[in-house]
Amino acid sequence: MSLDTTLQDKAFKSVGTRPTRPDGVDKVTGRARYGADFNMPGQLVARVLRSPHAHARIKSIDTSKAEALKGVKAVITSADLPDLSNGDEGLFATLDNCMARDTAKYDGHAVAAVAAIDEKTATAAMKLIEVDYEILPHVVDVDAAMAPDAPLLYDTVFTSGIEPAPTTPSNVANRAELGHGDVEAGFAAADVTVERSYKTEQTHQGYIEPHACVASCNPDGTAELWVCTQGHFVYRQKCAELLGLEVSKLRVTSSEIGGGFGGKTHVWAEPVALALSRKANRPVKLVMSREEVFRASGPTSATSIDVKIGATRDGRITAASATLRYTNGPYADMWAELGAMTAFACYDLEHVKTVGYEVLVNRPKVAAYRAPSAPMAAFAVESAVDELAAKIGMDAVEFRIKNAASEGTRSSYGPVYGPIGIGPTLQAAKDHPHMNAPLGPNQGRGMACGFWFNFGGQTCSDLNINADGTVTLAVGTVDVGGSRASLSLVAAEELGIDYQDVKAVIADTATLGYNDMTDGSRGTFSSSMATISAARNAIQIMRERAATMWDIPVEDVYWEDGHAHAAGQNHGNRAPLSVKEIAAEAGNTGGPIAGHSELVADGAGVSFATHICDIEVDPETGSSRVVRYTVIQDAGKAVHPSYVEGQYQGGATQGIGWALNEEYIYGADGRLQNPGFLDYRIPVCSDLPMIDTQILEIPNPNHPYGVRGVGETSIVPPLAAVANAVSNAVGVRMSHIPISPPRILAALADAQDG
Amino acid sequence: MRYERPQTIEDAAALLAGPEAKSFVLAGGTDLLVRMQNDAFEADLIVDIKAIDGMDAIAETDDGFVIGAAVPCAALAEHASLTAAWPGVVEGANLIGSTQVQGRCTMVGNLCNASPAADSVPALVAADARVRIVGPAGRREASVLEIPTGPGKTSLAKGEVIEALVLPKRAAGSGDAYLRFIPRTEMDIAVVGVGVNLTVDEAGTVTSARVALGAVAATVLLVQEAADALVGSTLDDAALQALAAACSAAATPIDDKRGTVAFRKHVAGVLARRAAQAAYDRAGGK
Amino acid sequence: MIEVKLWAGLRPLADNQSVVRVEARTIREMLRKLEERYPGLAAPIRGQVAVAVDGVIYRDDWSRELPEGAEVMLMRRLAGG
Amino acid sequence: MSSIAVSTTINGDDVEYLCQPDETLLDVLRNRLGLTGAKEGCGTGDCGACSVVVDGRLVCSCLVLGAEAEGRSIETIEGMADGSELHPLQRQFIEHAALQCGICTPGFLVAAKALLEQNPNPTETEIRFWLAGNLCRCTGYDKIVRAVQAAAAEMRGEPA
Repeated sequence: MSLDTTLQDKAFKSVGTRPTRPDGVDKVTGRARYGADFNMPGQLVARVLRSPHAHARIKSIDTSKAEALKGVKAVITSADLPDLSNGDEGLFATLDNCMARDTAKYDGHAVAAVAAIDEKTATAAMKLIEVDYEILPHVVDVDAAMAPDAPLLYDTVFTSGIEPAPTTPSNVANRAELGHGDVEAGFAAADVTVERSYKTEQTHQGYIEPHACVASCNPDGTAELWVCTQGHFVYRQKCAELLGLEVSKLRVTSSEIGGGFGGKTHVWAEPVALALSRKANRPVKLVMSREEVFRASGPTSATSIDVKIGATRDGRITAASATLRYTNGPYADMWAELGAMTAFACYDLEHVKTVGYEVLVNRPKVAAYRAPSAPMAAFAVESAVDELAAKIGMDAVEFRIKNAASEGTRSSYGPVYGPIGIGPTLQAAKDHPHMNAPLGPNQGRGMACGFWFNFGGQTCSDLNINADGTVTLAVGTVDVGGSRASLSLVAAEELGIDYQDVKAVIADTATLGYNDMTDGSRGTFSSSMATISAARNAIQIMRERAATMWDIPVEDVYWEDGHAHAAGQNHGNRAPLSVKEIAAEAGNTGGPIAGHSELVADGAGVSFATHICDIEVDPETGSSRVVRYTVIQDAGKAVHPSYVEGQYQGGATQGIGWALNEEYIYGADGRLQNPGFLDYRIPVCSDLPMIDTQILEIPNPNHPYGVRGVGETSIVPPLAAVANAVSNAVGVRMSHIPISPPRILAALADAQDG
Repeated sequence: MRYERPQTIEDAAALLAGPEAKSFVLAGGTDLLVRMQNDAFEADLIVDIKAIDGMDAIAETDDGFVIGAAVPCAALAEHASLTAAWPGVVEGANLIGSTQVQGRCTMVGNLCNASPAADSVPALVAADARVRIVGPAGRREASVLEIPTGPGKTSLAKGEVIEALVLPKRAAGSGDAYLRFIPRTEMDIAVVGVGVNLTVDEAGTVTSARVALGAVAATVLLVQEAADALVGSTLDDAALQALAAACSAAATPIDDKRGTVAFRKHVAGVLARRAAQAAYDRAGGK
Repeated sequence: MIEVKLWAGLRPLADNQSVVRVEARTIREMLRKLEERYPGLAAPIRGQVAVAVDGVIYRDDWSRELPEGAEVMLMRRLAGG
Repeated sequence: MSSIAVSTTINGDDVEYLCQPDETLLDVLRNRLGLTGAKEGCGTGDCGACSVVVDGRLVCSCLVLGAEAEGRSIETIEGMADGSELHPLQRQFIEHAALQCGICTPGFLVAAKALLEQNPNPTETEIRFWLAGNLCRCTGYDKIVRAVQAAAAEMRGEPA
């Protein structure tokens, strides 16, 4: 990487201000085009037939009646998406999830699809497809799936990560162990120990825009895909691999995206739309219904977690351990291991051990959801930490401050930390007026910490200096929450020009080099690095052009405040040249001026947050209401503080919903009972108070401006903060999320009986 | 499928009595259009009754209020004397769905959808409201309680359509209230709903009462034991406890995605107490 | 000489060692040498690993130089939302 | 199933279209009239992203049949700005960063405008309950509520 990422000690002019976003007017006037807002000539409409069974062998599929229906242009099954994975298990899982092969593995699993001239015809055709299922026993609960007599999803899965390898198959795909020290010795040294089991239910990212795409395959092998995605380059790669297309011939354009939170990092319907288009030789539009979104895309894991933590009477943790069991859906991944890595990341522990089990169940394939796997682990650990603090009679914040990780601490997932923000967020919480505000009747206060890694990745940007001196910034990381504004600020900062003179756009896959997805809180972190690099390259060219215009050596030209300056005694009286003046002469000084950048933006700083939550509980009904909420999080450097606050507030709210009401509810038949926004209860406007935020800026030493990712960490603490608040309000430890009214009321009744 | 917009209620009834097997009345459409989203839903005929004269009117008569079948719930709260007379009925109706749904949904639709959890029905049952029905055999009246016969089922015969809802005139010293429990603050289906309507004398003694429970049985329940607990009392703690016990005992809910049996039975009693207190206060009981 | 710590899942592929010593100046050189010595590591190195160097996680930047005495760990490559 | 001819008014303009009897107003707006500002988040009236105003009442266009628009007056997000002049709500949403992904924004704006026309000085609680049928998954609603408050103050002529 050519970019010097050394942290600059500089006063910012643009970065840190709050200008309006470049896509604002389009979005408030209804002109912005999302996934379903695009059409192509001759476009067909697709519908996907989905399994009504949680687990069933597909004995046969008869599509003849559907194909015979007038207006139907293509019907596909797995035969039209042949296995090209060549031993790549991850790719095969993606393929099988997009279109079931021999077995349907969950309620909602795609088994066939239709493209027809309109939706009505497509729906009629879909209902004419005859699938002969042999219903198989199913399992959806994480603990039930681990039982020795559980129905098996596969008889070929033998838990990896265990020595010696098991000889009988199970639903546990992998066991992963992390940690350091000797936890048994650590527990022996403890005066007080807390040990408890926790459960969390499965939640969905709940983005308001359902998955939507328009696919168009041409007979010459070229293809176009318009799609709402967090990463159009990744979608291009996956679709090309799954369909056997040449990457260069598949052009993917990312629409405006109506939320993703990890759920739009995985392909679901896009390969199906392309396969339909290839068969029908017409463009195909595929828009999932809300029910399909819930049944067949993106949920996170349901979990079952045991935590044990010991401490001395003076408040020092001596050892901590956790066993984490995460559902993966039908395909093995690393969700429990991620939970195991993050579980104790906030603390400085001499002895720590975490074990993660990846559990296969008849639920949809788990997708990343904002700091994937961390919120559930934090719920369990932060609940136990609170309980332990109470047991030794220490204030919950003090106890955490005493045990917080800091620079030089060996993290529970292995590496030693550089400068980190957990201590400062805790100190800020301690000092925050919220922490000492009086509570009303039936109210409880809880606080909790959270951690997320953040990461960077492959990034490519173009920065074009236009003839009038304005700047077009083309980036390849999808803007999901205002990053075009942030990146324009960064370009303006580096070039020394006005924010208003920069226009950032998201380029399609044919017009820019590869970019990783907007995930892992990497969008602004990575693309700001690429933007800085591109700007510096453009400045280099502008210095050369100024030198040409002045007819002096380029070494004598330096860049400052958006102008080329002639340095030294010989050229001292030349008036500086602005970007505008240099751009105006570009045609005669060497042609267009642009800065390009291709880099790997590694070195994303880890991120910590501390949340404070006040809850009021109605002891007669178990109803609960968040009455005050504060988020304190380290941003490294907040490029556009309004959108940083927005990330904090949005993450907190998703976490509050997860904690209190959201859950996948399955019937005894293994079918999802609440695939809609009526009964999958995400927070509504009247459920919440204002969400206060406090941005801390502990610079990331690996970014020129100190930026850290900010998008994900904010969803990590709320489950625990809410649980601690409710537990404090009702005097009963709440260990099962969501903490719904029936669970609160049942806990109160148990406490009374006990 | 056909869409028809008749000009008279008789034409609407005639259309509904026609040969089509699956006919539906469209007023607010907030239940019907949701059902239409389902791939399994089929309809032969939809009869939009909103073009019929008077369907969207609220009339105050000597006997009470006549509310057209197509009056959106949002319009109820805008009617001052209706709200003053029947605050519980209006608050029940106004709890159905969002602001957007309020702009379309109707109490008659809520009734005919026959969901056990319908928010407007317990208060209407408590109010002893009646409906005017037009059908092939002419006109008839029925009490609201008689209309739903089970989840999704009504006692209306083929070709019958409800024209209006009738709320009786209020005796002096009367008040009503409706409370429901939902996990969120809005946008939920009632887990339990309680409507209480009562009249008090000048001494603050309850002289008559009706208590109705929603979402705890296949249809809304009118609980006589609950009313008996209130009548003759000044809503003292003992009366409220007896009321709560009667409601919890009368509730025969199921475990489902929205709540458990134990939760619903308990909360039915809690909400009954609170609703009774609100109705009593409105009646001028203190 | 760099000491490379392996996560538990990799150890069976590297003669059950948790720490492997290699002479390497960059991440790339280190990974190449690990792969040469333990061919079983080739598959995870292609796509499953990230490298933590003194606490900073590198997923793709294999040109990163390894300072003398640096703490180097192979970690699972993360997913994000 | 034969199509129905509908004459209606949309954002002040006379509009005629043909639609199927079971087609929603949302589908008509989006697929027949090219007015894609109203979004389909659920199709069942639970998210508010398709909010429009019909004869002065705020509704979800996914819960209205296209055929029902006959003779009515419909307002959509596309008619909210006055030429190049954004409505105060639109401007305040941008200035308050009240949108992140923006998919729910048209619905929120249409709903908030209906609120302020009926209640020019709503409390925070009134705003929150009025907007409870509009789901936002990005913002946590904080900045949305503040933007509505700011727009309301501006429309009342109060200094910012």
